[in-house]
Amino acid sequence: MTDIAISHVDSRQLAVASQWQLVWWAFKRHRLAMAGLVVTAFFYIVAAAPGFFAVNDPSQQNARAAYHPPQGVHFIDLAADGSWSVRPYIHPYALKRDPQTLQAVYREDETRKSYIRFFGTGYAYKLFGLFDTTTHLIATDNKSEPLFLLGADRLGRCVYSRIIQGAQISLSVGLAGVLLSLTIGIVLGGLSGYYGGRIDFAVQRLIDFVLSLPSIPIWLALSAALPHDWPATLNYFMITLILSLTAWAQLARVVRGRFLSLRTEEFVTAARLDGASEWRVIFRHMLPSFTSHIIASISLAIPAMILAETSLSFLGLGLQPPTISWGVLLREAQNIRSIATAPWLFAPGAAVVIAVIALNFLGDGLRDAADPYNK
Amino acid sequence: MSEDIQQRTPHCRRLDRRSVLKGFAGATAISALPYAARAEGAKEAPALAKLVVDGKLAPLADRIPASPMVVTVEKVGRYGGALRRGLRGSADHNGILRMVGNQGLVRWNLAFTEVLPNVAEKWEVNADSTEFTFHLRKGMKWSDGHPFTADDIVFAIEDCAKNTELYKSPPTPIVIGGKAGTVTKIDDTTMKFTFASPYALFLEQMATPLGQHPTLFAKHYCSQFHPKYNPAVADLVKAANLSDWGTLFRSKCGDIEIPTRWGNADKPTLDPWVIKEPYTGGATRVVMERNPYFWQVDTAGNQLPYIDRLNFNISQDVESLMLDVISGRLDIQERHIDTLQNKPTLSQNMQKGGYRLIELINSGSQQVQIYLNLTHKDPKMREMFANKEFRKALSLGMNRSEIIELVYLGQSQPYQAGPRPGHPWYHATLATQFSEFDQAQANAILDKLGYAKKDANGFRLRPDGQKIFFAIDVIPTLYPDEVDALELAKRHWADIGIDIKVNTIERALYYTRGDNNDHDAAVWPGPGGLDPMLDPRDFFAQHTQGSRYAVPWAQWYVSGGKDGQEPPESQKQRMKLFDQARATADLQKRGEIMKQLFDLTADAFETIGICLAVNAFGICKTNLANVPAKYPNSWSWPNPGPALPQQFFFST
Amino acid sequence: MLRFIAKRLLWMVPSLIVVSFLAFVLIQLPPGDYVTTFIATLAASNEVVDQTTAADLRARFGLDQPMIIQYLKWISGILLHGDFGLSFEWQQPVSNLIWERMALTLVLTFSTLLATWGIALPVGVYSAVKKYSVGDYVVTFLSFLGLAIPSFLLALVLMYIAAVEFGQEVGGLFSEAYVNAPWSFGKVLDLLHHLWIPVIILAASGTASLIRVMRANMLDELNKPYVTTARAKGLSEFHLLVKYPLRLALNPFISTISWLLPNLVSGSIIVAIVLSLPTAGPLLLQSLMSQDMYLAGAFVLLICALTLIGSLISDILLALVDPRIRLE
Amino acid sequence: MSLIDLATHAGARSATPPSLILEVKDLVTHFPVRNGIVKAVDGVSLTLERGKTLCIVGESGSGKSVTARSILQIVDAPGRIVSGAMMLHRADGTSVDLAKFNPRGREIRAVRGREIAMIFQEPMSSLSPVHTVGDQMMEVLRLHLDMGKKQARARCIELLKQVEIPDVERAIDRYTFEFSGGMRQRVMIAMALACNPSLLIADEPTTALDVTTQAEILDLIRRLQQQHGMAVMFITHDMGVVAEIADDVLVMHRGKVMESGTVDAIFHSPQNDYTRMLIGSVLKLEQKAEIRLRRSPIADETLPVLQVRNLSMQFGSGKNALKAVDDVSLTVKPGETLGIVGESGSGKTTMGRCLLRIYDPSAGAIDYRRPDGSTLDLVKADKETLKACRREIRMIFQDPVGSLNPRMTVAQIVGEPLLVNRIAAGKQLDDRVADLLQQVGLEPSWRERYPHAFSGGQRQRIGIARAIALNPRVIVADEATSALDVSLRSQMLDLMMGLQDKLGLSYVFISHDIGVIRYMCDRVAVMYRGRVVETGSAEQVCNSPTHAYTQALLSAIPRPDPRARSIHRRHRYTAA
Repeated sequence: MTDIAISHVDSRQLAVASQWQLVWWAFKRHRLAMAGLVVTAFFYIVAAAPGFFAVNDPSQQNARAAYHPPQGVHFIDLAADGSWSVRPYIHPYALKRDPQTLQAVYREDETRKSYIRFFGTGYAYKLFGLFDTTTHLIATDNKSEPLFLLGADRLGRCVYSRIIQGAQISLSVGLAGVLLSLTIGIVLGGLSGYYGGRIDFAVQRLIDFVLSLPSIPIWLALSAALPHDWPATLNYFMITLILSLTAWAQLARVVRGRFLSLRTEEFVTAARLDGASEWRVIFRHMLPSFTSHIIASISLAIPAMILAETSLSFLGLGLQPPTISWGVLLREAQNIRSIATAPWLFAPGAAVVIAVIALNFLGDGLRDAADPYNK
Repeated sequence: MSEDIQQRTPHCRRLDRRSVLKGFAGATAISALPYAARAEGAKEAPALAKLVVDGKLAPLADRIPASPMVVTVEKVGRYGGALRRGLRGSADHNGILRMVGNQGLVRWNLAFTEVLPNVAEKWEVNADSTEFTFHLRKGMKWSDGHPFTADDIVFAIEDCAKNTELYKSPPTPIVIGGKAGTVTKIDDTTMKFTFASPYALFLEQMATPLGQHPTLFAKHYCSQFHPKYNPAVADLVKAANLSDWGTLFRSKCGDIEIPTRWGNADKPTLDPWVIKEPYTGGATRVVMERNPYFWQVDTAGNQLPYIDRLNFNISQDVESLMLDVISGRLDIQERHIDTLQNKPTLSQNMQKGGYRLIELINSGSQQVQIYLNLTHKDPKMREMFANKEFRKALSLGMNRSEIIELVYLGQSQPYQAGPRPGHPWYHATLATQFSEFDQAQANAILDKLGYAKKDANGFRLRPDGQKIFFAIDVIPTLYPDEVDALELAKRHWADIGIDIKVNTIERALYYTRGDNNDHDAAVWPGPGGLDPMLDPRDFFAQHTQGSRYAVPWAQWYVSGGKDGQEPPESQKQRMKLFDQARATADLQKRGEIMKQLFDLTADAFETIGICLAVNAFGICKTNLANVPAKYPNSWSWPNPGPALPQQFFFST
Repeated sequence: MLRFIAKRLLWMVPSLIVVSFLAFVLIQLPPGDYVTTFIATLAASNEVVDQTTAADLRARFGLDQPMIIQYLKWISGILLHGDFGLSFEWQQPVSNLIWERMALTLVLTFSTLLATWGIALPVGVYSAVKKYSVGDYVVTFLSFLGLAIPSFLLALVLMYIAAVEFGQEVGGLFSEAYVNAPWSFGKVLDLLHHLWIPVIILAASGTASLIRVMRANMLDELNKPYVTTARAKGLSEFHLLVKYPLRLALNPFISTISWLLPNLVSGSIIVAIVLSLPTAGPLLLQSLMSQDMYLAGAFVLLICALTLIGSLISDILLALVDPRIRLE
Repeated sequence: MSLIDLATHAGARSATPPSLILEVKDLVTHFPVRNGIVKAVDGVSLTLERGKTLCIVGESGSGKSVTARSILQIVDAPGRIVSGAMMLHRADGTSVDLAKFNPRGREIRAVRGREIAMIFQEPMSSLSPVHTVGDQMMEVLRLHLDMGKKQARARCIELLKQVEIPDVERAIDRYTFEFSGGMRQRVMIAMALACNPSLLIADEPTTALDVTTQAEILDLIRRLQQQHGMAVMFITHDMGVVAEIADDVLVMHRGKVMESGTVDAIFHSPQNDYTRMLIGSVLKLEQKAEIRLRRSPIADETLPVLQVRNLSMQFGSGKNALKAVDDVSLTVKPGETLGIVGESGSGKTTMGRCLLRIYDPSAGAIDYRRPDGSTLDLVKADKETLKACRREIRMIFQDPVGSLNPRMTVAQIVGEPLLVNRIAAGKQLDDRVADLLQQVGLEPSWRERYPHAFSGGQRQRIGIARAIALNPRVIVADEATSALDVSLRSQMLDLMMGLQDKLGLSYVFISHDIGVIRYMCDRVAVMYRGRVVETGSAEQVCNSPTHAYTQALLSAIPRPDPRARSIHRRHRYTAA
């Protein structure tokens, strides 16, 4: 039966609904997935323009703010005359260091206020790496009193801003890595799936071989092998490459399977009889019918990549500071000291978890909605 | 700082009063005691006493030497207990060495200023310090009860240390002027080291961990793996399916600094505790038990050690060591946890963990020594770095106090190089010149040097139009604090128009780059704060891996002018001076020579320092007694060894 | 069947050889060699290696020879007399080192496996049968959470809580008294008492993903006609569920065996390091980091072999449980 | 006889069992969907009597299966019984209302498989592939009659013997996929009869089977019904089958009962229009189509457009090679329709696909006469010529779903051949498509729609439009109508013949349905195991077949006339 699962849209729309509309309708019914989509979108927007969302320069150290705890934001502003208004502000914190334990103690200074502005001016940065600007989503009106929404790390760098900066790297590592492995996967998987025979056999062996490689040691060895005097960007690219090296085989398997099953579909035969060329058959007739599946598997592969990056960084083999990625941030938090005295350093962990969950939900929903025709 | 130590350590005299004869003095001062001890009959651990009663063990009198070494203890302790310490998963054998393996011919005093008798009861040194005659203790035994005599030392040096199949070249501590000394037996308890050229530092060398070959190999045991004594050794090698007898020998008798030293429970030693559960790849802990033949007693004549057993737990990850400390499962630990950043956490949990903090005086002099490569391969760079004014500008352009406050929690002071304040050889100029923060002057200098032109981002350009830029190698996994410090320095220097890259690299690469002289610049902690004679790498190009501002010069020096590059005059002078100093036994004179050397160093100003090497700290259970409140933290003074763990004891 | 197995076994030989070479190259890739790493490690606790000994070591380990020679020496050693060589660091035969760790690794992996399946199976079935119910959403969310939390993070936090808040002894699998004690009831108890933290952490992500797999499989099977047939027979829902869809949904599970074997060694590396478990993982990492060639090489080789054998076994098992594969 | 003894249990059959077994009154079953509810069964009432067969007929979506499943309360989620009563009268005189039972409860479970058994359409997927036949059968026995293992096994063997499974002793431990479709259906039946149910519900049990197998199964059911004296509720869309076996008939359409009565009444004096239409369209396929009556016969001397000579095609190689097409020779003349008839596995589809070189024949020749009169051998044709020929020889596929790319609009699908052959583009293409749609009787304005918006019949028309887009000369139609409801078939065939006259097409018409062949084809080739056993004019082959197999095949086809029940008189063909 091919009664479309989506019966809640009126039939006239339905009649002219393309695959993507159908997918979208099916997807919309999946509440968690929708949530995932929204969150993911938000994350990637942030990652696109970290400067705008950041509060302080992520690599700006501050001698007076080492292990600065997260600041409580006050919303009701009581004026001296007793009148009040809703206007977010913070009390700056004052640092005292215990001479014996060297423990830094921050005390909220009730006497002073610094107000929070939206679209206020802050440090200068390049929006999308293009235009210089100083406008930020959030800024304090008093530059000398930095705002630490999520506290500061051991060098007094704003954790919040660093997470946002890190999103750029970590999220794109996932994306780049997956896209990379996808291209390999599609080309090889497609070849072996479409032509079969010898090619198929060869590719199959290759896939088996790659899958038989233990990913963790490979990662370790490869990333240990990276010349560390390479620029951060190149280094970053290599890491993604390494990650995708082990990931493509899985995708290739999926693609191959799809191709094999599609090859026997009657509409493909029909297309061939219509006189469509091999390429047209593949790209016009076969590919569209599993792009949705591929997208689904991508969105499921990205979180794996992100986690892999953090794990590598945790072992000190991933990206190296001063590059900021969630993995790097977590590595810096990887110690009892942080858990005991500065738990807010684990905020990047939360970011990772949220992002990964969101992506997983998204991917799950996509997978369910991927094929609207056989329901 | 070394004064405050001396207040705490009565039995230690001022450095300069040391004399060639102090060996006797030291010995006589305490040689009366053992007889006293003997008179009232030395005491031993209950466990051993029982064995003796059961006849399973010889009586104490036959186990310890006629004149055991008497350790002056703060409190006379009680026997018993097991002391827990932590090791890291890999290559942490020295964690054991530091605790028990310090039984050389001689040892350091607590202040790290003086050499005291140890295995050797006393010694004489001839006038030009080429002959050292050591007197061993009569009736001293290996941990298996076999007598320890001069033959063992002859075997250890002549047959092993100088055996080219075992050591391609003999270990440096017994080498001077490229020639290894020779040991000759005089009688069972007397033997003599003879050197081709004067070797005044020999005693100090013998007190360091690397100087312990003489007492490392028990002839009666190790000779069975030595072809000279056991022609059938080939079969043993085959049996163990190993490649050569050298490997076999090492796996059985170990060497100073390799894991297998602690991997063989059968190997006799002179250590206070002996291996019960060896340190192997699969081990999750190492257990050592008291050596019933240990040759030291306390002032009351009790045989040491007090503590029955040592448990070393092996953790894969340093973090779990921290946990063990916090939850009070380690009795004394400084290794792997002593970074300043840990201090707040550790001091917070003192109650919970039931421990106190002990201060570890850093034996180094500089926390973050910046080595610009004065012998850079690129002539342009070389010219720039080689210019003292340039280095001066960099030094002035650095806001040291901010770095100290931020990275070192305010626990240090601006510093350049040289012996630490309080050390008799402290050199004010060398220590503090150009360490103030003066951007204006720095800029002025740089302008004058012809780097006035700047690019769009405000970075200075070299006359050839190249931006002034260099990378500083640093190992983040090893010295995270240095990375942070440099990140700050980078900002400070950006303000004076100098662009650098903090080149965080993995350690093996760090070494390769250094060895091939590929680096622009590098950082490393500057040693020589308490032991300027032992590690003078920052005072002149002496260490082929350490003196990173001019590795080729160091190679030139070490190879006696064969490889490397010929250094400038000032360096050559310092090299001469150092060789003189090494040959000078009289500390007074030696001090004067070193003074000249430091003057030259200060004048040359080759390395840029940031701040005085920061004291580390360790933890120690509150019920663990006789642990000094502070002691040096050094490899040459392999803490806590020289603080004599054998006389630590559990008060409750 | 036998021909199939034989063919697969034959395939393993070349791939293993390639892998071994690959492994060797990979380990050599990083700058420097074992000795530099060794020196560097000591330097970490500012300890100095006598400058002359460095060169000495190199010569002794044959690190001064070209890589290909080293490789040939090693591989021929393995092929000719099963000798995997000597670990540079420990001066012990590699095989001993690895086996020393295996026992506990096995214990850990299998208890983890039990936990994983014990939870994943019922929960997966539940959320499939109760598709889109509240329970299903909760399960789904939790399982995704499990997938999302980096294991090392979980490990560190759990460890801290257990150690500091509850005073539970973490790290290692035994307490002082039992480490080298012979196996006894007490020791087993002690082991169990230490096992739970690592098991929880290790099981977390595995369980999560298995729940997803199980759920998907069940959903596929649940609306197959034979389920209706069974229902029409008058079977009770539970009985029917267990006998038919579950039975078929299990087949994909069997393929998990193929990753199970290699995980014995490499799976729990990171967690094992954080919790400093005496399993094979940390040793592997050490050897890779310290470029302890032969040890690392042997490990990688072992893991690959296990992967291949694992997938072979799972294929055979699959054929055994599924007559369709067996008979066609 | 022994069955009954075995089945005997407390309070079993009283002396005179009631003839009435099940009364369904105003059954209503709903499927809630997002935007409302689908009334799958809308007030159906029926009665079932001992020893009688009630046939429920209706086209797809008429709700006949749901009715059946409602009785056992095994309607797939989210469907549920809204109202109505289903009184089950037990042998001991008691009666219960099945509708009152909780679908997961014990009571209804006691009824399922025990008193009311059911068999399904898909014998392949309705049995678990990983459990042995015996396992699945014994389950029922042990569940309802709590028999021991041995006893149950013995009973299974007996049952399997009854349903004529050969070599029972071994068969019982086999897996279902080791059986042919017919055998599986027999197993299903045996399983259903295990506890001597008083009612057997058969949901399209023969639809997936060949006519000969179907006849066997029908026989079997009939015989067992007599033995066990049970009531049978037989759901089918095949009027022939109805006429063959039914005592009473119930015609359903869109969930409602259109008409019910005795089989004779329904066939010979249908009251309801829908019933009439249904019967009409069935009877229509019983003779030659009018259109063809009007045609002038094709002159013998006209040269064939397609001549297939000794064509062979085999799958695989070595010992497990399968000769799908074995030395087949055929000719197709311009404007004529050649039917290829045969049962599944006879190689007719492979044959058709060879004609277009979808498969490469392993031997033989396919001589194709180009418009210019030149002939070429398609088997040897190179890529280019082949491409050219494929414009002139087109194909219509069996599956109206699978053969249309769901991700392309109708315009794209129909336009594809024109586009890739650079015949038309842009506006011109658009007009051509519109025109084509009109020709196949589809609203041109629908061309922006996607296949999923069309019914089965409409989709097949799209398929035809695509086939004729290039003005072909030959069209290979593979089971073009078998997926369609009977009422649509004749329309579809008429359409095709209309086009044939208009465009001077020749058809190679592949089907398993003799009715369709008779209606549509000029000449027929009967295929059996890859070989052509008989060729001749449609009339001759359909009315006086010469080959034994053809005779057997024809005799197995149920006639849509209850007064001429024939298949029990059929003769079987055993390959020489």
